[in-house]
Amino acid sequence: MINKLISSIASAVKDIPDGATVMIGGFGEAGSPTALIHGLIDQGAKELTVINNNTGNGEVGLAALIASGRVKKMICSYPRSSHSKVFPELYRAGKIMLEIVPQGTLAERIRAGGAGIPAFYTATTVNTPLAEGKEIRRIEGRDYVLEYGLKADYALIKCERADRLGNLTYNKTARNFNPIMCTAANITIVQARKIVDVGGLDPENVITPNIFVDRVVEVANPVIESDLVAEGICYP
Amino acid sequence: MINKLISSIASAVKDIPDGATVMIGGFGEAGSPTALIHGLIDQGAKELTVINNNTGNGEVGLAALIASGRVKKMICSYPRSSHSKVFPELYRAGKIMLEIVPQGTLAERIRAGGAGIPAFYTATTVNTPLAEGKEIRRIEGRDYVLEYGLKADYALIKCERADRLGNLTYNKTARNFNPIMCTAANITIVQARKIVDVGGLDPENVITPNIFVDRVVEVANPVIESDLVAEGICYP
Amino acid sequence: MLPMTGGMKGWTREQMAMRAAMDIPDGSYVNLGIGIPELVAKFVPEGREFIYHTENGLLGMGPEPAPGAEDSELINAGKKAVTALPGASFFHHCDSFTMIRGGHIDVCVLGAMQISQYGDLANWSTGAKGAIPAVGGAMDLVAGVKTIFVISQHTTKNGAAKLVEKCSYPLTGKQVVTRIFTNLAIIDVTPEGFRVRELAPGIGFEEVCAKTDAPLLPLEET
Amino acid sequence: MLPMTGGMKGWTREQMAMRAAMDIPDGSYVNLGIGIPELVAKFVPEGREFIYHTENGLLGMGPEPAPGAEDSELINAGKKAVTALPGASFFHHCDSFTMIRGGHIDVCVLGAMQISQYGDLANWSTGAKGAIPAVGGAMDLVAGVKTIFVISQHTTKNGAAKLVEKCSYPLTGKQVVTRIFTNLAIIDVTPEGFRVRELAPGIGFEEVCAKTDAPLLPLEET
Repeated sequence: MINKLISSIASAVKDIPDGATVMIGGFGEAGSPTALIHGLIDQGAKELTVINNNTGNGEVGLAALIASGRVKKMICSYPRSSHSKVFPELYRAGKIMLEIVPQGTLAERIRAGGAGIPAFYTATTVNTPLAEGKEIRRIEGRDYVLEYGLKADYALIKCERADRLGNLTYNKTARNFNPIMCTAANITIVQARKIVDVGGLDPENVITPNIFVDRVVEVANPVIESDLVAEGICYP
Repeated sequence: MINKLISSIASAVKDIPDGATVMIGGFGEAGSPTALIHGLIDQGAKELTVINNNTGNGEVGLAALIASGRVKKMICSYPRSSHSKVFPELYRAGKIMLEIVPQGTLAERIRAGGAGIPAFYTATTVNTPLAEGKEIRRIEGRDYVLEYGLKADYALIKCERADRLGNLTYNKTARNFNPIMCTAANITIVQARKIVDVGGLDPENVITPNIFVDRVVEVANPVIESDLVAEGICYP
Repeated sequence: MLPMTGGMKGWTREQMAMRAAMDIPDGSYVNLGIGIPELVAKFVPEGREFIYHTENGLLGMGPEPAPGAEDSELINAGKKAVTALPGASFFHHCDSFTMIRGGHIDVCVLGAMQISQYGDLANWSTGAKGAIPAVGGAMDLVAGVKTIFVISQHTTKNGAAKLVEKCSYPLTGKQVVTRIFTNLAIIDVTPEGFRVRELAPGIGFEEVCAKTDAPLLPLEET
Repeated sequence: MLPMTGGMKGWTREQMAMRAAMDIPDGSYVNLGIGIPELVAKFVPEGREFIYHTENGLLGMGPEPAPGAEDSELINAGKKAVTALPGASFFHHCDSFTMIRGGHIDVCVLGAMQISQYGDLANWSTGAKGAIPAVGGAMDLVAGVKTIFVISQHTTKNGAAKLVEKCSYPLTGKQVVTRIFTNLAIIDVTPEGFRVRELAPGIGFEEVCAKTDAPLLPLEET
């Protein structure tokens, strides 16, 4: 019987090696797999390349992972936020690398990586510094820049409901990057707010079909990052 | 008040001009907007370029449109079927052009057209006759072929439920090409089995957000093409 | 059409947003940037309906929720709590940018650091050493949305011009801005350069010229 | 392991499908081509579970429905009525080919017109004048699926070899086939060429050689 359920966060993330590329779902705190990120901090892998839209809030979740010094490079669209001090300090100190990618190109690169599309053209960034050094191609009278698909060794994902086969649904705007990241990683690890029986998700409404999912852990009462930040909590 | 509901098939398709490129949803008869196709036959536009996975069944729906002599060119992946005589005869007589595109590349080209991606690379067709004359590019040790996005002037779509804003859901494998075609046409015209009130579709389960839809007509009891074929019916 | 107060000079943030809202056609799909652009939603003219898109995956975005009703998983691109109206839909980031890059959004209203007379926009980085670049979805929006409105103070806090011959900051996009709503005037980007479309109350053409670092064409008599 | 009948020579269609099913690991995501490959689903070995994908937008495809329970909107890639098992999901064509081209399907079982000793596959067109080309999803499958099995009669109805040095028909894909299940033998495509892995009951190596238009390496002693 196919069963992707894992009983603990620790065992779900235990094989992530040093040097891994890890996609982490979420847009700010919405859809952030904070429990899995904390599990990764506890696990200790270092020299990581992390792909996320942002760089985390306060000193919990992704910001705490960055603060731990284990992230070599961030690939993101927006590394600033009102509650993000960790990344700017490390970046200015030259202790972390940054690849800045426009949000839509980041999403498309991840989808392309998952869909077997190695490269594509987009008008985004043409005539801006972010296109410097990239191939420009004129198609039907307009310039486009060549961008490459992005893949990862692991994806850390937060979803709303999951079954043991790995079918997923999401909650409102916490969907964001999660479904596309599921497709682009060799191993996709999911924290689900609720596990339901196989057949408990309507086949019309499954957002991530189980083929894209490898491991599922139930986290019934996930922390809300902004609550932790408001309380001044630092992980660990 | 935004209201995309149209009361009749005839008025929904009346402005499709001669020479238009028309995407038609469906995979075989599943998801085929047969009522809209019959409306297009009645309307009389000619010199059409039609994009569909197949070439229709019997002498109804897409096959009837082709039989009417109004289709100049088909872009499809699989123009043969056990009940398709119309296309082969016209094709062998040199009366219709054919661009054959692998099914996955067809889907990706349509999505790209809708997503503002003018071109992309794929491994599909490399080292086959279908890649002849196309640009090949080696990326990370593997060859890929350059393919271009596809757009259309109109899309004819079948869905299950719709609201007046143009949000859509589909039924089982009748979804197929319909959602991506909605994104790739200037004017997207939908036949819906049932119109529901705004708010009657769960925002989590909308498959085609209303931004991609222009006109919706209710067709409560759509014909099933294979029933018509079995009865030997020819449209009109 | 605009509420006037005696002796008022120039437009407030709210009035700039209101004036921008007046120029958005009924039934438009609209994306609002962070800051003053967000205020546009409060001033939809009577009889018009706009559908708001937020790039983090919601079409049919409604106003902010009542205090206490915030949901940390229902936010806008500025990461503020919002609501979803009847007829809304949620989708992932890639589908969201299909709407943007694919040309499906009718109007986007953005803030600006600089706008050139050709419609070039700079709104993501000063390019200064040590500045942390943060582009978000701005470059995708200007590349993909048909009509780009800018709402901005006419000058910086230090009085430097924001409407310039050529942007000195790194560009967000080239030749992308359609119309600019400042506290002093409404200005179109035309093939001939900046052209004043309307002056704010109490503001003269000469004053706008003085605060603009590019040639400015006067109001066209119609 | 295979049901044997006295004096039987070679494998039936069902036995070829059964033998292919035995070589698919537990938990695999599997796409089955039209024809004999469809029979694989009937022979899943005890204790294993496969999840079937059909490229027209269904993961978790089940067997054909009971007569009278067919639904014209629930079909497979061969346009035959199927069912959806608990845990199934429906999706559009682009997401479906993300699964295929993105390398997410573990095993695909296809039919063949010709297979070369290098694993080149031809299964979509004879290339003859007047033939109507119809490729469907075959080229995407061979480009994207990790393991491609072929089930096919060893020769054509006219006795011509299907396993050849070089395909004369237009290719579906180059160097894509992993293993071939024919009525005479199971043959691996190796860097050294075709190698017999198993002979069907009553079939000798010489007979397979005689019906193959390419060098054939014998069973490896293990």
